[in-house]
Amino acid sequence: MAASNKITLRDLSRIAIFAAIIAALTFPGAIPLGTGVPITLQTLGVMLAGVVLGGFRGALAVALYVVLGLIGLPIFAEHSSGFGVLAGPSAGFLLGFIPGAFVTGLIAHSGSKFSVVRTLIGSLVGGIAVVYAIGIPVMAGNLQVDLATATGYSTPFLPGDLIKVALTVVIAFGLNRAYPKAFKN
Amino acid sequence: MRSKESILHRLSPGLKLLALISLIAAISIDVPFIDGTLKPWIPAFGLALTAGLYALAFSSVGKFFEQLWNLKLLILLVTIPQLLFGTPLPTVLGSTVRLTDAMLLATLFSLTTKTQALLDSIEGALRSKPLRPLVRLGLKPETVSLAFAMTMNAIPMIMKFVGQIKEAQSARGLKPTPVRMTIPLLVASLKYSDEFAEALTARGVEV
Amino acid sequence: MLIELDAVSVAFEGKTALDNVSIKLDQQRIGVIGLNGSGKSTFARLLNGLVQPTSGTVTVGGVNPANDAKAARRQTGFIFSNPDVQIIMPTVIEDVAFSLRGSGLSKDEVQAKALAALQRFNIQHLANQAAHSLSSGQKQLLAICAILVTEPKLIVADEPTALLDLVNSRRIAQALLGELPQQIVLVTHDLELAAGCDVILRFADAKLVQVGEPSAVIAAHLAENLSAS
Amino acid sequence: MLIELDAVSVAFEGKTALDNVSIKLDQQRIGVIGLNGSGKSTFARLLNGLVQPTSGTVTVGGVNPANDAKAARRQTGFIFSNPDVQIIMPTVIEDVAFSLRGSGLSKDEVQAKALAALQRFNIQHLANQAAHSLSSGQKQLLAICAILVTEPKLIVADEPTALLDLVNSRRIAQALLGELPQQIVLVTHDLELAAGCDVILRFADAKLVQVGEPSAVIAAHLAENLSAS
Ligand SMILES: Nc1ncnc2c1ncn2[C@@H]1O[C@H](COP(=O)(O)OP(=O)(O)OP(=O)(O)O)[C@@H](O)[C@H]1O
Ligand SMILES: Nc1ncnc2c1ncn2[C@@H]1O[C@H](COP(=O)(O)OP(=O)(O)OP(=O)(O)O)[C@@H](O)[C@H]1O
Ligand SMILES: O=C(O)CCCC[C@@H]1SC[C@@H]2NC(=O)N[C@@H]21
Ligand SMILES: [Mg+2]
Ligand SMILES: [Mg+2]
Repeated sequence: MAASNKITLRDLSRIAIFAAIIAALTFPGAIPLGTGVPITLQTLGVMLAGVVLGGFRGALAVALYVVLGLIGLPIFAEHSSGFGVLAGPSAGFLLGFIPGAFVTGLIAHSGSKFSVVRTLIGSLVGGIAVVYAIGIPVMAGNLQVDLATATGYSTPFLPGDLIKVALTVVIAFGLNRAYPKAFKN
Repeated sequence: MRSKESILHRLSPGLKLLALISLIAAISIDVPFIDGTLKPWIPAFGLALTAGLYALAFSSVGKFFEQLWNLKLLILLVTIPQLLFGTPLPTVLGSTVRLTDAMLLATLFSLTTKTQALLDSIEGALRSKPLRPLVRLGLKPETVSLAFAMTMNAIPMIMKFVGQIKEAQSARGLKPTPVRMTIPLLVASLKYSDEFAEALTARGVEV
Repeated sequence: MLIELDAVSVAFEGKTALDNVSIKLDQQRIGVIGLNGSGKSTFARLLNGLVQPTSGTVTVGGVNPANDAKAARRQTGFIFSNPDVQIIMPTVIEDVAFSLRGSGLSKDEVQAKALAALQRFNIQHLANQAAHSLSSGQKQLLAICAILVTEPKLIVADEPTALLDLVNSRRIAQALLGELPQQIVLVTHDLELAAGCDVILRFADAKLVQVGEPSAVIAAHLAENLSAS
Repeated sequence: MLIELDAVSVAFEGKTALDNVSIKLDQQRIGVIGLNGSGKSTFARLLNGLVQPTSGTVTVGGVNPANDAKAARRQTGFIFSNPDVQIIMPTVIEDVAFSLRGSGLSKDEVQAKALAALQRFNIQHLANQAAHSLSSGQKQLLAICAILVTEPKLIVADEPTALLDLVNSRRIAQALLGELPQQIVLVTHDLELAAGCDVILRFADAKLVQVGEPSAVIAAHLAENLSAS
């Protein structure tokens, strides 16, 4: 499934659709934790973008989402938007979504056909490890707290994000059975 | 409400963004410590300047305090732990004011810039000389603005699919849950997206 | 079953979608016609509680869908025009079997019943195919099968043939109007299809403007809407 | 323009969608009918290079769409059945104007031309509305406007009325068959609509089985497909 990096109109359209799906995942709302970074469904969309579109296209979809939010569409957590979030505590998570989708897709698409194991590992590494690895230090920086404190602020996300990994695997497995064409680029 | 737009509203988004970045950079430098003594009035001056800019944009400082109030939780979150750990008060004040100021400036940019104007200036920037290498790498300005337009179109379509799926599932006596909804949503969205790409191709669009 | 609407109005965000409709129906094949936005779908959705009246009461076989949506959905199957959104499970047979969850039947019984439903429309050979790879006509047949296994008393179909071609439309029409023993409410723009019903309701501008014998209602519909052009 | 297919076959993943079709057409109104999967859309898509022949050659007004897709798309406008997928820009006027990007016209000229196209179908009052808020019929009219501003010589419409109600279908049919000076290829399941063409092509099982005068072709189509049921 090693796809080329040449973007066709069909790719572009799918990239846009996934950017929109991630945006739509913020509409049901978020669970605020009082740290300025709520529990949201965004990472589900980030992982699905990588798993369905592959690393390169998945990352482009997420980048498109982030840019649209930055320039003013109210599609970030709790209907927020604008460049202000870059100075806030969630900035690193948002930026981390991009490499997060990339790594998810890279791992999930590394074989020649759909694999539950690769989807699982991809989502864990890309959707959680990579996103946290960027999200937590930036949070520490923007809130001017140390890394341990920021990590403490972020541990409540883990159960939810693990559930989202499980959802990604179940959804991808079902999608592959119901509509295998979805994974063909 | 005054309908006349302020100079900040009319300033080109590119210039405004540049000014914003330099201002945030300026207040982020640890000026208070340059000569070894604390000067917390420097970030305080930054905050006053920001209030002035809000006044310039909205012809009153009301909006400034409204946005400041929105940041109350963040401000508490930044100050309280530091105070608990015994950081000296002027340092805490300095850093809190700096973060608050950065957020307020970035928000001011968003408040005074129309999304469409920003889209146009992104496309314009990509056409400009300094960014030409990006274009050569394949990031065509038309493609970027097309991607923006496509995404904005896709959001209502997705919500329409969500509505249809919810309805179809409740009609089958089913409580729509995220997993159950996501598979048909992905199928419907991907089909829509592929048809959309074909229609664009027929209209002579190329990437 | 008796379908009864008593002074029913529906408004969405202040906009009237159905305006003071009262009617009693017990015919087996009930057609619903009208222009885009005239209120047809709103009427159909009232019958299983997908839409609730803003005022007035709906009763279907003694059940008020606004009060007991569960009972209403058990006795009423619904078919939509978009075949893609109705599929829940990955394969054809699983999707039909899914309707029987919580029925208390054993796995084998469920399987047998699901297969029997597919056989009824001659699509048993598709049982193990990926549901979303079927053609639109096949998906609509699947949707009908998935509803039939639950043995509803009423089937409401909202433009079930809108996305199908001639032969597939006929197939679905024949299934709905010809073969099924259930009472059917059929919303359609296809006047030929509507002509096969026992009675037709015609909506215009959120009002029920005519109820009657198909040929008369269709003639009035054509006269009213084509005279201008 | 002369549309010419010379021994054209198309296969998708080994499955034949069009089998050795040869034909010359220069009529103004060309209808295309046939069952689901018979090859109608494949034929239509060949004309502007959306599909490429696996063997054989297509020529439209001297252009081979397989070799020069750009020229083919400039001379051919395409209308799809799903109104939702054809809208690119947020507002009506922007969507029409989008067709003129790269035309070298000034902003004012583009605006004027786009507005003129809307006026032609009497929908200029919608110019600044959100395109997605239009009704299906209005969206199809918008799609036609967006194509007309580029002044194509040929318009190919693949079931443009499939999702519309009676009044909207008539409006689109009238626009395509009655008002436009362009040559039209119209794929449709609506035999009444097809009857308004100068010539009809009938496809069955990937083959072009009949070309001729509308009433004869439609009669043969009905005889063949409805006898079984
Ligand atoms: N969920 C909703 N929210 C807001 N408005 C709605 C909703 N559903 C229907 N409407 C409005 O109510 C009116 C009647 O709609 P309805 O869907 O019943 O029409 P219809 O006769 O089924 O039309 P169509 O032929 O287009 O399916 C329309 O004006 C429609 O815009
Ligand atoms: N992109 C594609 N990939 C694979 N198969 C295709 C593709 N497009 C068409 N086909 C197949 O080619 C055959 C002819 O399809 P085509 O779309 O031309 O039929 P049609 O006459 O337009 O049918 P309909 O009335 O359903 O629109 C069908 O069997 C279809 O499944
Ligand atoms: O402002 C935003 O839109 C970004 C919110 C980021 C939320 C992060 S993503 C990883 C972690 N898991 C969650 O559920 N929330 C945080
Ligand atoms: Mg309807
Ligand atoms: Mg077709």
